[in-house]
Amino acid sequence: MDAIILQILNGLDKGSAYALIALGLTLIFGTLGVVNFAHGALFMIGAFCAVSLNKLLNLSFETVDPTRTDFLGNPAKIKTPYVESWFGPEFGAALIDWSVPLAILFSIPIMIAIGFIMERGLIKHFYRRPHADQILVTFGLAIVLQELIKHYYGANPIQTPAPDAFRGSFDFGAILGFDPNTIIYPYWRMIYFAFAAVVIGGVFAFLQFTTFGMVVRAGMADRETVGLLGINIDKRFTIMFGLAAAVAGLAGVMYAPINSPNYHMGMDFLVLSFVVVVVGGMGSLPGAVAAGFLLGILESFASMNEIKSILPGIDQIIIYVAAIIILLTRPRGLLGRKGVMED
Amino acid sequence: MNNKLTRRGLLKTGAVGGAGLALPTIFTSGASAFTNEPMGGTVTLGFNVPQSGPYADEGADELRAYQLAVEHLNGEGDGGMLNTFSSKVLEGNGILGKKVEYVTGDTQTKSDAARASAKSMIEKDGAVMITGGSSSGVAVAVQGLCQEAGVIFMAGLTHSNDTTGKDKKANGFRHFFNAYMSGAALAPVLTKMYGTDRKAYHLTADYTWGWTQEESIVAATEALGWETVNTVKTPLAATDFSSYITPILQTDADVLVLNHYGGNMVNSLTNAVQFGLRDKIVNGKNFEIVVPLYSRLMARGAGENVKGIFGSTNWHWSLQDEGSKAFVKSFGTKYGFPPSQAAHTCYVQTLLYADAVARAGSFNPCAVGEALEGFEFDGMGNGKTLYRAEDHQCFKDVLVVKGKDNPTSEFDLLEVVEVTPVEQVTYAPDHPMFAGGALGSCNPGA
Amino acid sequence: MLGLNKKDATLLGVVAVLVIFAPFILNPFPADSAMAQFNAGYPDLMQRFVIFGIFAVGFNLLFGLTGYLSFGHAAFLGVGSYSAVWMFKLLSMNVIPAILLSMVIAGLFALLIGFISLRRTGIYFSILTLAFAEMSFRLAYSVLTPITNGETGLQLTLEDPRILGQTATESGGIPVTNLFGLEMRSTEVLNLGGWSFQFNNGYYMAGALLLVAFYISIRIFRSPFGMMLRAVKSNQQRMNYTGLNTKPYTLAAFVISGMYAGLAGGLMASMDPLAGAERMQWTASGEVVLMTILGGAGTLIGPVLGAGFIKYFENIFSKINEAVLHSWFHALPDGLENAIVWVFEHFVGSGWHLTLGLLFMLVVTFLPGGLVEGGQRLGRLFGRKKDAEEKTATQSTPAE
Amino acid sequence: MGILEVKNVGKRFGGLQALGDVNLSVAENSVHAIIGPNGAGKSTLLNCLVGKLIPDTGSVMFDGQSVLGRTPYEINQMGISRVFQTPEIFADLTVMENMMIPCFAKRDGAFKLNGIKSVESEAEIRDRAEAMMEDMNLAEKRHMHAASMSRGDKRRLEIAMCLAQEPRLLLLDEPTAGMARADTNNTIDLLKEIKQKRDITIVIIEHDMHVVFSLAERITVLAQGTPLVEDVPSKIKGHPKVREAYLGETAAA
Repeated sequence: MDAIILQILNGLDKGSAYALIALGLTLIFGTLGVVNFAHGALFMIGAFCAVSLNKLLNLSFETVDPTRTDFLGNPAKIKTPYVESWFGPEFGAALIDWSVPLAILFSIPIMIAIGFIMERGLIKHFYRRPHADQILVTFGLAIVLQELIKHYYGANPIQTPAPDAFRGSFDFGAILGFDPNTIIYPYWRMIYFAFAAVVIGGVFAFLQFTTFGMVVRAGMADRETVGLLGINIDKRFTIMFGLAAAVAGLAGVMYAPINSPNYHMGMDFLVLSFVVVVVGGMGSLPGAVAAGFLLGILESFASMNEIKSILPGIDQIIIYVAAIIILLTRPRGLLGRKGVMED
Repeated sequence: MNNKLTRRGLLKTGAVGGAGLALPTIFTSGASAFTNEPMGGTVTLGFNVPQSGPYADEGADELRAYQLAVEHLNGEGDGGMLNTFSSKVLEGNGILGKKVEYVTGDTQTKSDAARASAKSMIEKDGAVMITGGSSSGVAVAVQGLCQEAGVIFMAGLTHSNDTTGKDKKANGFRHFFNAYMSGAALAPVLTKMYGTDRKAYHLTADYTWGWTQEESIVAATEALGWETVNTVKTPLAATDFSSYITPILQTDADVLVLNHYGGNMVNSLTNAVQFGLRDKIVNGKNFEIVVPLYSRLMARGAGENVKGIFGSTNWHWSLQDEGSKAFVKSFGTKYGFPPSQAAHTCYVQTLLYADAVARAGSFNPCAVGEALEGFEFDGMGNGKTLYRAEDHQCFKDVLVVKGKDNPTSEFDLLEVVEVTPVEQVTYAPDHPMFAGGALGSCNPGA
Repeated sequence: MLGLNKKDATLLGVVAVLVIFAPFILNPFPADSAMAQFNAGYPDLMQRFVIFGIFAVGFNLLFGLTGYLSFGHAAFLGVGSYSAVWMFKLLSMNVIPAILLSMVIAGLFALLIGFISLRRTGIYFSILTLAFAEMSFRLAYSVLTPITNGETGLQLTLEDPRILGQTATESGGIPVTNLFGLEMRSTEVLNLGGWSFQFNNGYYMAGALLLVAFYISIRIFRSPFGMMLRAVKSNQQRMNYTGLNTKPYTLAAFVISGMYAGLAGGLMASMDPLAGAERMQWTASGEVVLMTILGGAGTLIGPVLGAGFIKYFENIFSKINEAVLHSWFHALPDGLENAIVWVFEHFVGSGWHLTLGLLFMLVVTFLPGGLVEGGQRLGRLFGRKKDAEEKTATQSTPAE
Repeated sequence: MGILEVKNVGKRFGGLQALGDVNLSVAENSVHAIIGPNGAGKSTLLNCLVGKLIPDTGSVMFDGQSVLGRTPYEINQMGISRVFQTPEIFADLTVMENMMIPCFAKRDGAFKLNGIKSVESEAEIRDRAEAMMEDMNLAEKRHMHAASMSRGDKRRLEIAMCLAQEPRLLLLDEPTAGMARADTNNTIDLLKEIKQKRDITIVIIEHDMHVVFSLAERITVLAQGTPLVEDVPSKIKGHPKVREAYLGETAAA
């Protein structure tokens, strides 16, 4: 039982990342009709916002310590972060420690700006072009973005720890009334799940309860009619692109402490998030979220030893098996609408 | 029709033969004794390293080492390990008086791309030796190619038993240590530190290298009394290992062995620490994590999490023998940071190749192979080393290392716990883990 | 000629000339000159050009004509490679049975995947094919290692049984792939002045097959079957209400295109007897999609151009390193030399991906029809006044 | 016994009874119109005839054979062609190609792997397509892309494509919807001409009473999924039930 609960938690956690990325991807699909292969790169850039803030806060000046030597036998240089000298060692260190949560604030404007620039500068020229052209141009963009990151940060993963207070794990089982030490779960993963829930809820609320959201939802359903009503839907769609970029970016920022970011993490998630979106059904936001969590949980269960011993290698392919079964039984995914990207 | 892979050397023959006349030379064939025989005043080496993909940084470090080696061979710079190398035939005037030039390529850590890149070096650039790489799949694939093409392959970072086991080739040579050696060196230290009644749980990358390492570590630790609770394969593409780690909590295992490398290792180790495995107490003992193959470059990605974790490595810059010091000095002076184990292996392989050519007096792969087989040397950082004739594997001391608790710099992540003497990691050429292949005969190409 | 109209016959003729004289055309620079770095006329790369050309031409038969975007075509190439290597291991080093088996197996595999995937259209179809291909890749890399040799890739060993032929040569090596004794890897070199031209058997065999494949592709484009496929792309509803069953049409296109991929895979193994699982990864499937779109989807020659373009960058630009750059610009003053080298460094060597990504964006932004459109524009720029004439001609044959 | 016999056909969508209990008999070589207010079930009925929908109850017989359970292309091969409300043509293809496809379908059936012979060498098919284009005044436009034609020409092309298959029954789904009066009249003339030249049965669904009364020999009035009346046009005009159903809508006609 506790094993199953743990895997459900793992699945929800993985699913959070899938759902957040798929949500943004669906917003772009649904509103703009664009196949955005650069969406994984936005997730990656989000994670690197966290890395960058961490680096920025760690910018240091060097003092020579004659009593110690470096690996070549020269006097060692001791690095002290500027923030520590400006704000005092304690507050400075705390600032560095909290760099990932701080990066949330830092990343939102950056991601929205990147989204705007992408949409206005490039994507908008491709609205009326075939999906194939959209794939080519956004794939090219994804390569360029990840190469730029590789150039500045290298190819290796870069550790970006969570604040010290959240680094450990806690006894989640005890809360649920299990024996102590049976269900231990890391704080940060719990936070990630909660964060994802808040962001997803926020996006839905925004679309549900604001006029802006109403227009966008109407536009997703029938772009032409909304255009006929004299509403400048294009401008709103630009904002939606910024929003989608911000959602992907936030998913990335918060993911950084879970797995050290590297430049190709976007590509790793790209294919998967496409599968999630399509399984959820094209153009359906709830579908994307549901499929994200569903596939996350399935993936977790497939990696249990009991299941792997019956079906070796199932954990390698479970997502794809699930996708095939779902798409064959439900022609338009879980909650897809008719006629969206079917030709 | 009998001339196999072509070469720029041939062109030069043609040019010399034609003596600059505009007369078209006829189709040349069989003009040289072996593939890409260097004819002019230069010799070309091919450095085939990952420049894109997850191991790009490791590849970049390998490339730095190669450039340094070329400098030293051509008599530039401070000479590095040439000064400490036990063989003294290299004079800093290139190889056999020919200036060393090099070409580079991108393996992308894919067998196909690596072979394409190596082929272009052989066919287009006239490389007489190919070296480099950062994974066993690539090493085995390129080694096979070099065997067919008739050039020497000096493997870069490859740790799988198969490279000099079932996939060994007469034209291929490996300086790097292997999974068996990791197990043989690590197991005694682990039992010394953690006791002999431990229960180990393995997470293993689900491909050839992972399997050979798992097999090696399981065999070595079980021989010393450990019990293996379970071995679980994880997909190569996995990024989040949480669902593989939580089941460990349900077992009575008290050691976790991570047979992962690169990004997999960084993520699985980070995840394992996140889940509080290291704070656990099982069977009255502290739960421990072991990473049998360490890469310092990658370990940086795991940050704090490597502290106190045991593993093995081929070489580390903090070694204090003369060879290592000389290498670290010239590398560090040129690039500003210490070299990685991959850089070390690649540098040493280049020097060893050059030395073998010089001793053989020829670039002919068969002559070079003969000079390398059974060659004993010292002063290259791992103590006395033997290039065993039977399988073209180097036998040398192996380092057992531990993540440092108080690193003094960003490079100072590992500390050497023990230098395992070569005798302890030596195995018979027909050891079952290495059985199933044959070197075949050397292929000079032409 | 050959049942082609004049325009198509000319196109085929041009391709034939390009294939035959590629060793000259791709080697414009003397081997010792600084520009020799840009030469592509060596056997391995020429083989890759034609093999990926075949792959892309086949992919285009599906995507260009029917509009069904398969994101799993690399699986067929991979399966073809594995079949061919197994044939070399078990039967004979002759490439004919290997290539035939590759095509048959890839065709059967395509029939199975196509039958299931074609139940859906649009992106749902794409994701189904992607799912099948990724499953193939992942299983080949791990669980199916006994058949595929996993990470290392399936290769020949000194212990292969090989019913028709020897296990090892007299000198103790592995026998070489051949066409009735003609070794695929053997190369003749023609030295002319400073130039060195290489004529490789394997390349010419693959080149001949490219011409056959290209010819068949033209015939299909111009046939009633090809017209039906374009009709599928245009309006499936009307197809159905015109008494036509779209499913066998698309399935036939899918299988034919899978067999092209199998042929490409078999040829790859024939040139270099190794089959790696990465050949089936989604990135490999994506590559052929990019090749086709980049060159010009739905055009005859576009996919071949796209394949050449991408392979050229992968193999030539990735090999330009700092030392090469310095040798190019060493005539300049030091400071300027370093500055220029510093700039170029980002786009070559390990930065070749960046260049490729930028070019993707530029091409698709400014040449909506892909490289073919670039060619047409150039042609119009230099062409004489036959413009008006040609416009109507292209209009009547949109699948050009 | 008519060529098309619809018996007791019913169809529900969830809670909505789209078709109640439809009986319809269309005589061979007649022009039969189905009219009715919006939501009367005209399109649903049509979709049941061509295999797009399968009725819940009842039977649909064409020339003595049941069409139920057959796919649209099978039904088409039996000899039923359909013209859509908005012209469904192969927009990316030329007019000539648009015309050749039904000719191939007629000759080769639902599927033929004919991948080697070139389209150009299919003289027989070309001739038939040419003849049909001549007949329908489309010959001038043979090299045009279908997408770039006027709406009227698209309609003409679609009808020509249907006729190229030599169907025995032609179904027209509001062929003049959204057309200007002049175009509507042209279409009426076109259909009259077609009827004159050929032995063909036409079933037309139409809103525009002018069209209906110009063409139809018999009219079925559908309301709320069930047929109200079926009769010759002159009788329909003054029928009280029809007036009631249309609430005066027919007064204009």
